[in-house]
Amino acid sequence: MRLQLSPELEAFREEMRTFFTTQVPQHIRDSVAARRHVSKEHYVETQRVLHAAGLAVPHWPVEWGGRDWTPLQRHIWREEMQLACVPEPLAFNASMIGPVIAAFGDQEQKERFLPGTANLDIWWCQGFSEPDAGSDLASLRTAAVRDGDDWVVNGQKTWTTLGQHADWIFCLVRTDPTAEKKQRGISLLVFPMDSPGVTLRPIELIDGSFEVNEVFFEDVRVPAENLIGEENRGWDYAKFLLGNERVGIARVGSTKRLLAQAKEHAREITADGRPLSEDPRMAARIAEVENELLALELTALRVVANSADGKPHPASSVLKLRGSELQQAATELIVDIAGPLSLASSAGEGSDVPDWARVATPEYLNHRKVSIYGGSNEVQRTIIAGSILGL
Amino acid sequence: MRLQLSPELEAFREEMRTFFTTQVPQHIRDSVAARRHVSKEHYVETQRVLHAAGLAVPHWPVEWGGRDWTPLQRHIWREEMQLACVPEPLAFNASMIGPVIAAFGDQEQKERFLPGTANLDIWWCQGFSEPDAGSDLASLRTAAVRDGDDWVVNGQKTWTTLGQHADWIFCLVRTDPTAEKKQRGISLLVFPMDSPGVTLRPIELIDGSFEVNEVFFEDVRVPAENLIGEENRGWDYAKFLLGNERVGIARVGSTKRLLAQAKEHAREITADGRPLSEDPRMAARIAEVENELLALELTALRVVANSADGKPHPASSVLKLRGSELQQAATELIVDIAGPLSLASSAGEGSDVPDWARVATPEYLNHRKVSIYGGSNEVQRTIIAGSILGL
Amino acid sequence: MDFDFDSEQNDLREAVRGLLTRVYGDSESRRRVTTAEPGFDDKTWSRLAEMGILGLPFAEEDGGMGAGPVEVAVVAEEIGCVLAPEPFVEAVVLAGGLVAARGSAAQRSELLGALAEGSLLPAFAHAEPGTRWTASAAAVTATPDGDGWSLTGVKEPVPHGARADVLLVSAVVEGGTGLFLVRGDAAGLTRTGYRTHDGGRAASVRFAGTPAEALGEGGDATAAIERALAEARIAYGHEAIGAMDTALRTTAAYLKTRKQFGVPLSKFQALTFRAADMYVSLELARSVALWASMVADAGGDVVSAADRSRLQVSRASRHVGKEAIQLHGGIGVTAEYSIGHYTSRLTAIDHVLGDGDWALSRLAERVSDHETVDPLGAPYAG
Amino acid sequence: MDFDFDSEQNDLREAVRGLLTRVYGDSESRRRVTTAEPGFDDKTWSRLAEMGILGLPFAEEDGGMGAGPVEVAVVAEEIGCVLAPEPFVEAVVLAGGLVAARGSAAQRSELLGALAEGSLLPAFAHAEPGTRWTASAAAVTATPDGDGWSLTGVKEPVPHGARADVLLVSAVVEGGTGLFLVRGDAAGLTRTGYRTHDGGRAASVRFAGTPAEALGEGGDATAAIERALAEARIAYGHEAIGAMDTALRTTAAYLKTRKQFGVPLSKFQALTFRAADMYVSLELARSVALWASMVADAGGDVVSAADRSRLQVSRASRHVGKEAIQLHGGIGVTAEYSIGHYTSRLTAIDHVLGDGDWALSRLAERVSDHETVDPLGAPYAG
Repeated sequence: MRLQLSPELEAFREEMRTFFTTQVPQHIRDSVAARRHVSKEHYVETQRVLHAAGLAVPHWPVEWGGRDWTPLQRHIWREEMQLACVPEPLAFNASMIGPVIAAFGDQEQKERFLPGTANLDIWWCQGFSEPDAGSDLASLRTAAVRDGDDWVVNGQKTWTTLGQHADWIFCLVRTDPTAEKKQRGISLLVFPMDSPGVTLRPIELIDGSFEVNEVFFEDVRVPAENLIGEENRGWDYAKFLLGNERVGIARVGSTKRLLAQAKEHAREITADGRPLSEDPRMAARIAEVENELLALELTALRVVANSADGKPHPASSVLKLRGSELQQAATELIVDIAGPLSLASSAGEGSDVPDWARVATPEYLNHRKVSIYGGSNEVQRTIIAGSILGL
Repeated sequence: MRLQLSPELEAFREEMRTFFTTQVPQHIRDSVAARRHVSKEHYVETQRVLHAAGLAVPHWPVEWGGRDWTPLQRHIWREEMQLACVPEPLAFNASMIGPVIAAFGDQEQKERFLPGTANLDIWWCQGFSEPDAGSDLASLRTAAVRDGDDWVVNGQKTWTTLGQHADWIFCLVRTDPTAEKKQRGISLLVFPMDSPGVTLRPIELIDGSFEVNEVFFEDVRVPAENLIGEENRGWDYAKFLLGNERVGIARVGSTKRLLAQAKEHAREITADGRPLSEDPRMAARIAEVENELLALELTALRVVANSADGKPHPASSVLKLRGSELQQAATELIVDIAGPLSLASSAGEGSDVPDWARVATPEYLNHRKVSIYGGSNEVQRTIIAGSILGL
Repeated sequence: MDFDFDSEQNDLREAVRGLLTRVYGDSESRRRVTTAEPGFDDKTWSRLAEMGILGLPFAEEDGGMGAGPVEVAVVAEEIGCVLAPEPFVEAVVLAGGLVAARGSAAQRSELLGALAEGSLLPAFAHAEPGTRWTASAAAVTATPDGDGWSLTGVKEPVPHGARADVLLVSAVVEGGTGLFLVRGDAAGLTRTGYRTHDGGRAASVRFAGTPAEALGEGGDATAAIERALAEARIAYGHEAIGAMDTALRTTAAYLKTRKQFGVPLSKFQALTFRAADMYVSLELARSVALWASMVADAGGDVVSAADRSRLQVSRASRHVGKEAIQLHGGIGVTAEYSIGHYTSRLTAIDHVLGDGDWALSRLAERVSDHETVDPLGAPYAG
Repeated sequence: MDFDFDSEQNDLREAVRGLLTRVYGDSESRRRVTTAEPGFDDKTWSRLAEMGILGLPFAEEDGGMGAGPVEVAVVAEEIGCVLAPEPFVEAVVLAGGLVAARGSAAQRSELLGALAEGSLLPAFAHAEPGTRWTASAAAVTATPDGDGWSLTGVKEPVPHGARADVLLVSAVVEGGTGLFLVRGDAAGLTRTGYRTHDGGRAASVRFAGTPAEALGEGGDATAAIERALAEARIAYGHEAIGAMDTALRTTAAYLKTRKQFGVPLSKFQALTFRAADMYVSLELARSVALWASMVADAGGDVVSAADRSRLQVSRASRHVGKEAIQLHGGIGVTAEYSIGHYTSRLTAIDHVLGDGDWALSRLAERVSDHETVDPLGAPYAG
């Protein structure tokens, strides 16, 4: 038991902090700080800056750009990135398909895809969810049938995040409909989004944003060499991929930043003739979320400090569940601080409502998704009850 | 829609209030106000005072002491009784077996039991729950086998509240073990607690009190005339009995009294040099429970105002659920107001800790039962989801 | 004491429901209407006028129907059930209510008559950037100017402030907060309208020496504003109840039809119990909302009753709004499906005139003034 | 940064667990011990002394083991796991901690040596009826009397105050709050002991011109009391974590074995999800409790860390304590079954030195002093 970071890790933290706050363009970080939607160009520019410094894919194998860091170093890297308002390397590339190809792809696939994936020359999107599947991912129905040297793909995916920017998709498809268990008979295919037969329909979210899409496949021909790993073992790769970097999903750094903003905004609003920040009940509400967030951060630290041996720490299941709740609590807090100003969500020129108050409710509404996507909180409770408590 | 009570009902309310606060002995009401356990003698004395004035069993048929009141009158009667710290007529008599005998008993049974039941000359207890049944009441196993003119009862009941004071027990017993559905083949028998073969074991609760008991039956012989209603229809009577007076279970008047006490106590405690009642967060907590209680009271009023046609109002399911939660919230509030003084639960002579602070935690712990007994809150949610939402 | 609607009130409900369901029964049509300007349907507004809804609470001599708070509650709830974007509470209850309370006979007759006919839309310009919910003005000031007044400052956000034909403006005067009328075509008036997240409309309204007319006899109107805000809070409570009712029914229906892991979601007890808790929140809030309207009807302490309604409805709105989305899963956060719009509207109602924590603070300040709350007695029974 | 216990700490845990499980592994034996006087087991107390536990945090020259806050945490958690009634936190961490911090060399040597040997039980007499959790005294006053002092006033409730061989008493002195030693046989000392709801013991302690000896050099000890209370709050946090851990495991086991409607309760998703939420509360609280001990070990701001631990542990204790009973059903409220005793003890810990809302108020007062909390940086890393 020791609280302090070692001098080496202190130096590492300082190095990360300095890099993120000086080398990533200020206008991009300002945009994140203002909670505006991050553009494709900003994502690409940032990831290239990071990759050039070896900071885009540190968890990959060293030969493909990885850094052989400890889990704690990766944690510090991610926290500092979030605190500095740096858009994180695109998860579909850095945390999902990249590690899968590095682990299960053949040499040719690695050489073909990994450099561009790390540098965001290829923008990947994820083709996992389907309209009738939801949390029951394994019941997917998109089918790939072998025809000569090609797979022919038919079906539909949904909730494909940022698919509108994507060059390629990695896609779970059913290749053996006769398999006994629905988890078997699934394979992982990759193909360009401009392949004939692929169409994409953006879905508007309740905050008016476009983040997710439906993707339709009609007789899409995919060359056999685009199968990643072994045929019918796609479910294993999906599990590998979804289990990757569970710690990052707590989003502590990002929520910390929100909370710091909430404090600042509470000082700007006047209630009953004094700053709202001085209202004892508002102060207590902020302090309570802050303490919950401390508890989450410490739990994340426990998990990373103890996961060097490769086994997931049981408390890691807590991270997504409480992490999403606290993101939601922080966005709700900001709406409440904005109060009546939170109505002015689409105000433009000529409005006296500050930007932060304009984005408050759209962000709050948008964040309802974080307890649904990426393994809903109900799925997390099922895991805790089942795997940890044995119920 | 009209807020005000009619002049007649205003007068009725005043009449009840005057009666309860002047005719029920002050020492008994003081004892309830101080949240001490009510003794058998106090129960009996109070119920006889009430019954002499026609106020013990107003919901019974008029010929047996009932008053033919509207549901709203009964509601006012009960609320005023609780607000005045009057121990309510014993539920096992007044709300349970009395109405069942009045509805389903034969004339001889009515004459034999009802007068003494109303006047608490007979103290009844309830033999429903069994160790292996819990919320699944219908899976009871206590058996009665016909032998000549008698039923011979064997088995065990539990959670028999105040059974230690009881003269008679009304008991669900399995009389037809071959019935297709477990709800069938159950009958309702009544017999004296001093029948040979009946033994009672008090169960200590976490607050050190003795309220509930296990009751064991070993070859208890019960004359056939002690069967209430028809053989094998006991389940119907149990449902009738448990559905009786659902409004009273909200216990609004009683929780109101607790909350008024909480306010008073908060004025007596000094925190940071001023009365705790002036702490904005404590005041807000009290105000929030008070508003929740108002919502519950109004919901109870909606139910009684609309239940004149005999159909239960859907919102009535809310009453037990939220009523128990608010009783618990109020007892917790008082513990928190007592703060460090709440440790002094068994203080006696020579202690400077006020009585209310001494009983605070035992009452809080004891009240954990109210969301379990009498149809647990999980059962209530099942009813709401199933019967009201159709899920 | 009686919690039943009478037959006229039930008829009113059926009539309003009939109209609104025809127009907004399909959530796509609401989306279409709220996307185009002015954010609501002029034809439906006219139909509401024809039915007498836009003059519902006003005196007959002012061109109204002479109905009471319970009738207003019935209409507001039906508005909420389908999220009808027509500004009933904003124009009729709040802006109209202020005119009715403080206007001269001539002003009442002109403005309320035209409002009731559907030919004039008033809006209350009261909120100011940087402050919270209060009954007084601070940033907009009024100075005498000849026979009339001149206003300077900014009001924002003003619901339907860009479209409004006439603005009721609160402004600092000597001795308190006065109320003024500003015509939409007044000089020195700059209005910048925008969409609100719930599909409504609001505006930044700038006064630069803008000519204005005092409402009624002038003087401090703080108490009248407090009362009008209270009546609007109560009406919004019913709009929220209607929205929650639909949100819960939609969610229950979804649980019954949506399958996961081979069975309907309604087989998952953890989900059905949460739906049951939503029902509990809704019914408790409904009780307080109804009661608050009865208090208004009885002439009781409407400000306190409105705070109580606001607190209970706010808590329920957040609970029901969040859970309705969560129990739907991904589809719940899309604009193409109805449920997210309900949460958005509930969030807007929660913040426009004071949220639950704000109401609780006010109640907490007075919690020691009484031993217990008697909903049928003083100060509520009038 | 390292969240792992080292092998010596693990050995310590095993040793303490071994002893306490032998004595209290069966919850009936705890009930027997807590029913009789003095409310704990003298033999177990002696065994703890033999193992060095009663001198654990004290300097070796004072007869202690020179161990740190993490070792204290390990012992406290094991105490909590079986609800061992021995007053480790009360006597060693709190009363002993004050002697270690403020006592003269002679006092330290005498009192801590005897405490470590198990031959002397000290208690901290600090709470006063009618006030809440504070670091200062108000109702008991100290006046100089010859070479020593004389105390007057009432302390209550004083945990283990009747059985204690020596009392550490906080009292008003000029310039603040002083600390004094009062022997159990002092004149003018009246002690009335009683049982507390969790099976512990407390007392009313009356001083009527009772002779007392200043602890150490005298003077204002408010800061030292604040610090000792903080260390005790942190240790109680671990005791609560141990209790919650057992309560959750007991509940999960019950859900697996208890059948209702023909199936184990673990088939009811609404129940298993609630057990999962208990786990979440527990693990988050455990993280903060561990961190607070590490802050103490690092010489950081122990008062603030204790408040943070107190808040998180209090919230978790209430959640876990209530749900553990509810998920058990009727058996949960009986004294014959273990779970209710866990809830009772958690409730006692929650109220003895400051509850969650109290800690939150303190944190809220300082929430604007920092932009973010860095658990590994200032002011916590020392």
